[in-house]
Amino acid sequence: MVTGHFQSHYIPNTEQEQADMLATLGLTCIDELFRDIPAEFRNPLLDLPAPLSELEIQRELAALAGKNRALSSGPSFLGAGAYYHFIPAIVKALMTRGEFLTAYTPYQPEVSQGTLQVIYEFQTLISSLYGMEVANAGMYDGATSLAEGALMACRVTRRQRVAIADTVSPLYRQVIRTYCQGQGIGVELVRSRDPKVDGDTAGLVVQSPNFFGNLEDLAQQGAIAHDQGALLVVSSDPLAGGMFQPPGHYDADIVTGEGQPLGIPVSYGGPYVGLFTTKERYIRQMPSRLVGRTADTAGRNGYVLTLQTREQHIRRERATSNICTNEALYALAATIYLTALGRQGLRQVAELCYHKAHYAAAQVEQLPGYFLPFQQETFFQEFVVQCPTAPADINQRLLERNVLGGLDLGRPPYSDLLPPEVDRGMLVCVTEMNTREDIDALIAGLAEFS
Amino acid sequence: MVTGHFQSHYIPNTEQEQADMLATLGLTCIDELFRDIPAEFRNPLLDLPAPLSELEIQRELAALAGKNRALSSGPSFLGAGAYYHFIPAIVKALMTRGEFLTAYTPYQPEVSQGTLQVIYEFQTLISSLYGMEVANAGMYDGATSLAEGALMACRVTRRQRVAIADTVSPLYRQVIRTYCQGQGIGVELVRSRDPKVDGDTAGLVVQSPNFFGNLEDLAQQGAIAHDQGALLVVSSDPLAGGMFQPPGHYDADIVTGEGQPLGIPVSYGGPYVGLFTTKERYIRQMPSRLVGRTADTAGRNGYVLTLQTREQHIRRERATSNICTNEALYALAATIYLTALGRQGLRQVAELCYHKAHYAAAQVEQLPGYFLPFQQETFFQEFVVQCPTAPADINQRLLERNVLGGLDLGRPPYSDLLPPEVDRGMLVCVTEMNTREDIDALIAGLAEFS
Amino acid sequence: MLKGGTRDSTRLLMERSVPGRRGAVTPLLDVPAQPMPPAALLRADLALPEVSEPEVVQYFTGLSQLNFSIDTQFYPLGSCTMKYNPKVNDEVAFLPGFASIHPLQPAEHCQGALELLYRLQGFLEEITGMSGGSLATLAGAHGELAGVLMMRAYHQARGDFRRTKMAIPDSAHGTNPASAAMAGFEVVTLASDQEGNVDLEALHELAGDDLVGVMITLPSTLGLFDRNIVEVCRVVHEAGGLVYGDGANMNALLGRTKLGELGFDLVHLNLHKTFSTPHGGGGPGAGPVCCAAELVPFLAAPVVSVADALPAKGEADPDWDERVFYFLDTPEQSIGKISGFHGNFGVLARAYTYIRTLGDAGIKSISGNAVLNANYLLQGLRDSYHLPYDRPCMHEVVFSADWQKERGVSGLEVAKRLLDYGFHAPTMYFPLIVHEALMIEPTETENRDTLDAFIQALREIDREAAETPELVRQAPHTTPVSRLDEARAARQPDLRWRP
Amino acid sequence: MLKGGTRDSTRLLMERSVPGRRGAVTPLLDVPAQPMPPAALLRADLALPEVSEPEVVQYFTGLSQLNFSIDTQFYPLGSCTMKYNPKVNDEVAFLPGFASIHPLQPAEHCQGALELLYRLQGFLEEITGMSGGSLATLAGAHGELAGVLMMRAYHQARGDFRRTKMAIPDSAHGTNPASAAMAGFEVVTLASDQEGNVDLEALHELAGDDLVGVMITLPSTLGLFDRNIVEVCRVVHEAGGLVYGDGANMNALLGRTKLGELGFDLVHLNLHKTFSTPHGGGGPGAGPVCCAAELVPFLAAPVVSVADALPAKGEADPDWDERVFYFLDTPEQSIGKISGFHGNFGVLARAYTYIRTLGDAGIKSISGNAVLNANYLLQGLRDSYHLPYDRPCMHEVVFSADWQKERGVSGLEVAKRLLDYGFHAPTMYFPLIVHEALMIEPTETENRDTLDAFIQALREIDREAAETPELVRQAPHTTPVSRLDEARAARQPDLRWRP
Ligand SMILES: Cc1ncc(COP(=O)(O)O)c(C=O)c1O
Ligand SMILES: Cc1ncc(COP(=O)(O)O)c(C=O)c1O
Repeated sequence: MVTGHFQSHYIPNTEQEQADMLATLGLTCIDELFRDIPAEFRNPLLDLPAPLSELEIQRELAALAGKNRALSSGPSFLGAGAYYHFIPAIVKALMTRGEFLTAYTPYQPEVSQGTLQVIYEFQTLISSLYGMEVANAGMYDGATSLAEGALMACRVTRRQRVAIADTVSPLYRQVIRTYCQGQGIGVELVRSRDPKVDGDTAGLVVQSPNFFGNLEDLAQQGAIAHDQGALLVVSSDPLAGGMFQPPGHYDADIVTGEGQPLGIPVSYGGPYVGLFTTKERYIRQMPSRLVGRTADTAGRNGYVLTLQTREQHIRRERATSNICTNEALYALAATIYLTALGRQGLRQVAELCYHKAHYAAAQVEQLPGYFLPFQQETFFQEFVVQCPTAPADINQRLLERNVLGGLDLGRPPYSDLLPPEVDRGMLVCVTEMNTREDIDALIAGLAEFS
Repeated sequence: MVTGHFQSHYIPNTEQEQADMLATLGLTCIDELFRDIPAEFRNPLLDLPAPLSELEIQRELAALAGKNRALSSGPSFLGAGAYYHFIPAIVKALMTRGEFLTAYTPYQPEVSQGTLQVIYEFQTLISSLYGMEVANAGMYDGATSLAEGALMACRVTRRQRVAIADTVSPLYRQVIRTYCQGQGIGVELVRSRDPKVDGDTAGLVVQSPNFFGNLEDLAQQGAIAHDQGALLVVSSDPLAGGMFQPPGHYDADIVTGEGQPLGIPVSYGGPYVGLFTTKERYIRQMPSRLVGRTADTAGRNGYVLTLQTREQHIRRERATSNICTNEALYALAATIYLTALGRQGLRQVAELCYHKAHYAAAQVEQLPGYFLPFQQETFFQEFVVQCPTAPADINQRLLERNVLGGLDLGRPPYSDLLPPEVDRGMLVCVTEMNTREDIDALIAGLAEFS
Repeated sequence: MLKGGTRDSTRLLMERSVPGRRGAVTPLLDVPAQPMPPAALLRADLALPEVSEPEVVQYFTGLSQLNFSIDTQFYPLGSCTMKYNPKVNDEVAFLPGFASIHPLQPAEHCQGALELLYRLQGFLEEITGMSGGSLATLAGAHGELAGVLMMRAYHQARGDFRRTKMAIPDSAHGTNPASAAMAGFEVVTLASDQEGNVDLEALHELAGDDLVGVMITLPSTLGLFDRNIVEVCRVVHEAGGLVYGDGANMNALLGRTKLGELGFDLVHLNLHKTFSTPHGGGGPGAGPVCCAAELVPFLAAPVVSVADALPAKGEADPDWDERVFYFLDTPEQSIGKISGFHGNFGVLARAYTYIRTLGDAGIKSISGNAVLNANYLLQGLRDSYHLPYDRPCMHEVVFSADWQKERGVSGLEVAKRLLDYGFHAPTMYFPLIVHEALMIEPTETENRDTLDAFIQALREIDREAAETPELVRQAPHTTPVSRLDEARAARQPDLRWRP
Repeated sequence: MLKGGTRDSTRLLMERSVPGRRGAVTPLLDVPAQPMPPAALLRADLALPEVSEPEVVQYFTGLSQLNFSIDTQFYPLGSCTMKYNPKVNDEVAFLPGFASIHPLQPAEHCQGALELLYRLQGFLEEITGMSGGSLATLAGAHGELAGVLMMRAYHQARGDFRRTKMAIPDSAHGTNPASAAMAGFEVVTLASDQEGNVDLEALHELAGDDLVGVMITLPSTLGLFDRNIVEVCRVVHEAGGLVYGDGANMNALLGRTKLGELGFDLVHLNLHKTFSTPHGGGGPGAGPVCCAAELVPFLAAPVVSVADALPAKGEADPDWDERVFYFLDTPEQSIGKISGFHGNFGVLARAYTYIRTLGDAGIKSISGNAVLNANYLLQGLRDSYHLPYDRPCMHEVVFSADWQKERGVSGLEVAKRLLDYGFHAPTMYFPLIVHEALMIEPTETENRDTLDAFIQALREIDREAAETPELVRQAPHTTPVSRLDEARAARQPDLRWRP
């Protein structure tokens, strides 16, 4: 039980000041401020640990952090939706400036031009990267972004069924199901090649590069969808856009993605930022915030939140989404990252990933007992390899060599999506963070099982 | 050899821009800008490694850092002039703001009020902590601060000899010798108790708490110095001022110190900040910058560099010192630290050090074979223990328990200062960073040699 | 100030771009170059900017300075709990052992992270008086979506498919009805009574067998503790419905009462409000959901579970038991995965650090001082601004600018004028049931000097509204830009730079 | 802007202090309390402020915003090389393996740090064309002191005690004569010739057997490469003297020439200028000294040495040879220790990182672009401002405001007016041999847009000096404070807050 005055270093009011301020209210103790709470429910027992000093806090948290195996502690080949890429030091140095970090959503544009202009830049860069007409200010993450894309396809087409290609991340698919369950939207799994789409399908949902690392034939998928009046809804690793034709090139209607590869730490799964782009004609069906450029009373350029009638605080139950707080700080991180890397750098990073991954794949392919089931397809930085023994066992051995292997596809929900002959698949991801020595260490580890 | 254009990410000019700018000068290549350099000395071979990407840089530096044993990796009892204390996260968060970090010396006060006001605060807090009338904007470090104190005593008294107590850090004494050698100032080693001071002595230089952790009798030392017209020049751990009477209380004339304990990482010896305070009447003999409060044309408070006629850029060879760049950023760090800890917190930290060190000393004392030669003196957070065997061997064994022992005093220059019966001394430092478990681990390690 | 050269922030990135500049250097390829894919698959050009690193730093630093923020201004934005965000929490989130772990690494590699999440779940359950929780939801509204889907799943699991109506007070935040709609429910509005409480009569009318439940914000967005709350819960339960708590305003109640004990069935918390994680200009957040025992099986996946010896809830002994094993689990009847991985870990780690720092005593002192500061503002401003619900408030106070409006100055204009005084504006025109609403939330981390200065500024503006109304109507005058043409922005959307 | 509440930075800490507030929490004592010392030894009170952590953050954040800095403004302060300071260098310096090692830990614990220092010594020797170096000196002036003491020790070691005069050009920085004086030397001034070179005739007159040597800044503080430099070195050497190089201006010469080859015997470098470590509002710096073989035995202690297999100088293979052992060493005839430990390690680590990043190609591109940018400014401004030495310049250009002065506007006023344009002022009234000097150093990290805007501003000010001279004379008008009463500050020193 807590008794007496506790002076937190986060709270300025002292005991004396509290007393003085209470006196202006005609009160004598803090507890009186809570008299509206029925007495029997007031001041319950609170079973929380005692306060800690910052020294103790830092030690406890360092100890907790120390119990985790950081990717930086050895070569890693784990991807599958979160990617270990290099992040220039300026990203953190700039995004942690108090003026960015401790501002709220830019509701008062006159004193939020910093955040607003950053979002406008973000919209510019993301739409450019995806080859799309318009991007919003960001969603929660790649998975929810795609789910909202599916919902938006239903709104645009006024249909109630979405078809999801079987090469979409099963984690993303689960999230789509969750998002669709309340509104009774049907979610169908279809083959990625020649997907079954009909006149009731609101959107064909695909991922490219897909979950297995391969590029989809977006032109074909788009044609099939559009033939039936459905939208083509894509999820795409934005970094692939550093070298490959962007989804916009194939007339995709909604392109979403996980922004994490753009300068955001893997951080055990979040915070990331969802990317969301579409065609101009669908703007008013877009979820989440949009920033627009306009002028102030003196004619100077300035930025504001706009088209807010789409949003929950205006439209309430008829809003395009319930999203309010999004991931603005990580939209900033992605913007800084894309600016620093720039036109040349992003292509270089993408190509480093490409060449290293293909080098690794070529090496694996030569190992007896291993084969690459999707060899005829074009992949970016991830590929599936069928292993001679259970991937879990291989990964265990790799760890003994301090190598973190690829994702074990031998279990549900992954195994369900692979052809029967790929029953011991491993999804290997290679990025610019992997040196040749890293790859050689992986190969040596795999070779033990040849 | 370097040929062709190299586009660094730190340099905006592109090859095209260079050509355009050169054209405005009537030139065609960069090399022509250097035609004043005699041809035979121009463009020498430059044997430096090739450029690295930031990813490679971070890896190389992380590898180098990883080869060092950080104090955070286990209990440490090493002090002797650099101390491992807790530093609140806000110190780094604030001092690394670009506006502080990338400003120069505040030569243009109208656009440097941030730095100037911080220094004014620093002067206030440091003089307050030492109980002195005035502090400057800081010196390089504790050692050079004390050396400049000795030189200043010579200027004030127009005498050419300084007496240094044998309990002053031998490292500091070496620096004083270096500083005095050019001007032919005599440097004499004297006993700290009843020091020999005469009419030629400019200053009696003492340290309290001294190198061995004990408090000096500053009242006595001051009286002896003043009797002979000499100044009392003190070096003092500012953190001791959290609980002990400050040197100013004993009428010291110049009080200096190492600012590192005030929120600055040990960082292998630097950067730190030297503290320098004195009496008002000696201001014009002070080295280094001073900030004063004044008013602007509208009558608003403002801060400027002042009394600059003491300094090298005005007075040149007649300046009070050659110091120009000092350690402003770490004066800022110390100011933030002292503000955060504040009146209560600094006392608490000092008392934690005191109690923990005394607890440790009491435990050591009970170990057969060990004794505390200075037991009758008052110490703050460091104490000397005479060991049953060579401290180097003990430290080796402690390390096997992942404990970093105290400083081995069994070697010159330290051994020369100790009485003959203390030939296997170890200087043990205990701070608020040492938990009871740490201390128990130390004692257990020492007990092995009992 | 006249702005110098390229430090001037007005030019956009693509306008600063110069072909050939670069802002980062990538390593050279250290493996043999591999065959490239067919050219048709490769993109021709990439319209990204080309700027050097110094220019990147200068541009974004310059932009940052155009913002108001907690670190630089008092930010009494109602409903947003703009309290001080401790720097140590950020430092913790960036530790390599947290920032560099992959969400799909085996649980053996992430025991420290999982332990943190497990303990945080426990802390939040303790604070809300609930039995279980999931941290997978990424913001308040996301928590709401999970919550309403859980309510749906709960009813359906009992074979009850008739319930389609969600009752939501007229004072509720927009996300509440929007979330209910996303779960397929029909939203019915629940009126508030004269005192700002839920109108019990209206509730009785709605409390039928088609009622999914109610979504209640406590204290309400009027900053008031609903005096009928226990009765509200009783009525809803009696009708077979569930009571959802929007916990965005929990800063008022920390340690003062537990929603679970009052009768709430489930609640989401906004860690980016109550638990002090930074807003970052609009996110990230974290909106964990805590719930009563009967709803636990429906929680969003994953939750963190523990095998073997269980530490007591809320236990904080850093000498954790090594025999304990933490793992990610899917509740039996889970509504499913709702985000890509396991929640906004970096935000959750900050909130954990915050709760550990404050501890039992500190947690209670948050609510005490937050409510004290709000009432102090109420008292200081009640003579100058109309107080529509004349009751002591909780953590925020909602005034109306009705009196100023009569003199021709709107609430919006009052708010804009505050910017000239160096204060962020309150939340305006929300809740919707108050005319010209000015919703002011000072938080516990502001000192009395600041509150006094703010009171003085608002009184001054009141005087200006009478004496120099034009000055107020055209405010702000001292900000980087003046009032912006929002109508034009919406009419002619310019949403990205174009060559 | 009207400033809001306690975010207003004008009130000082002690004026914000409220008894009982605290800004940090310390751990509880976990050992039995020990007997306290006699009360007479304990201090009664401690006049430190009492403020909460949010207030600390707000206060210092607010203060920071009152500064101009490289990150926010063009800062062409001559002689100071205000170039972009890479953020990655700061990150490196804060790595726990660097920031948390104790200077007295055994060398076995610090092999990574020592290796870094050893390599850095090698890089600097290579850049200056010298044979040895010490990193122990903490700023430029500190390096100078070490250097002149080495010169003294060198002569004395050869039994030569007659040399007492140090010749220093009239254009030299104030630290040069001040350092010479600290070493006990008599300073004699060396005139410059019409072209800004050392006046050879004057040098011949001074070159006797009482000459310790000369201290030469190359390029000179006029921003000019001394065309006589080789001859200067020859004359001094012939007289038995040594040539000291003030390397503060090395940004002009990186990779373009080596001082050792030109004839310099020793040189200090300002890592906080040429090698881009941040100035921090006036420090920390690092002023390593490099020297020719015959001076190596006199270097300040410690230097870093290596035992066993020596890596080639400047070698950068990250696969260091584990058999190599690095240690701190004292040169045979060292002038002694000159700082508390081994130099400003955190600064040295940043400089190392910088050199590794830029590499051979980048190092040369620094000087090329720095000199190009300075000449571009020279060209752009020569019609508006008097150029006293009409020669192409090196990394900086020194103008005179003589022409403006004739119209009643001083160099200082021109400089102050620049602040209104959002540019930091050039260095003023230095070097002393130029009337109304405006010393402009753009550095290589500024882009052409900024240079053009700066040229335009200075031209505009020239026009203002003619048309609206009062506007210039009373500048600045847009800064947080206007011109300050420096006379009063010196006459009535107010150097600390008093109750
Ligand atoms: C009362 C209330 N409910 C819900 C929300 C939604 O939270 P979030 O923005 O995190 O989605 C908010 C935040 O604005 C709020 O104030
Ligand atoms: C030419 C010159 N020499 C020497 C110095 C002194 O360097 P520091 O300030 O690092 O002591 C400076 C710096 O201002 C300088 O410009």
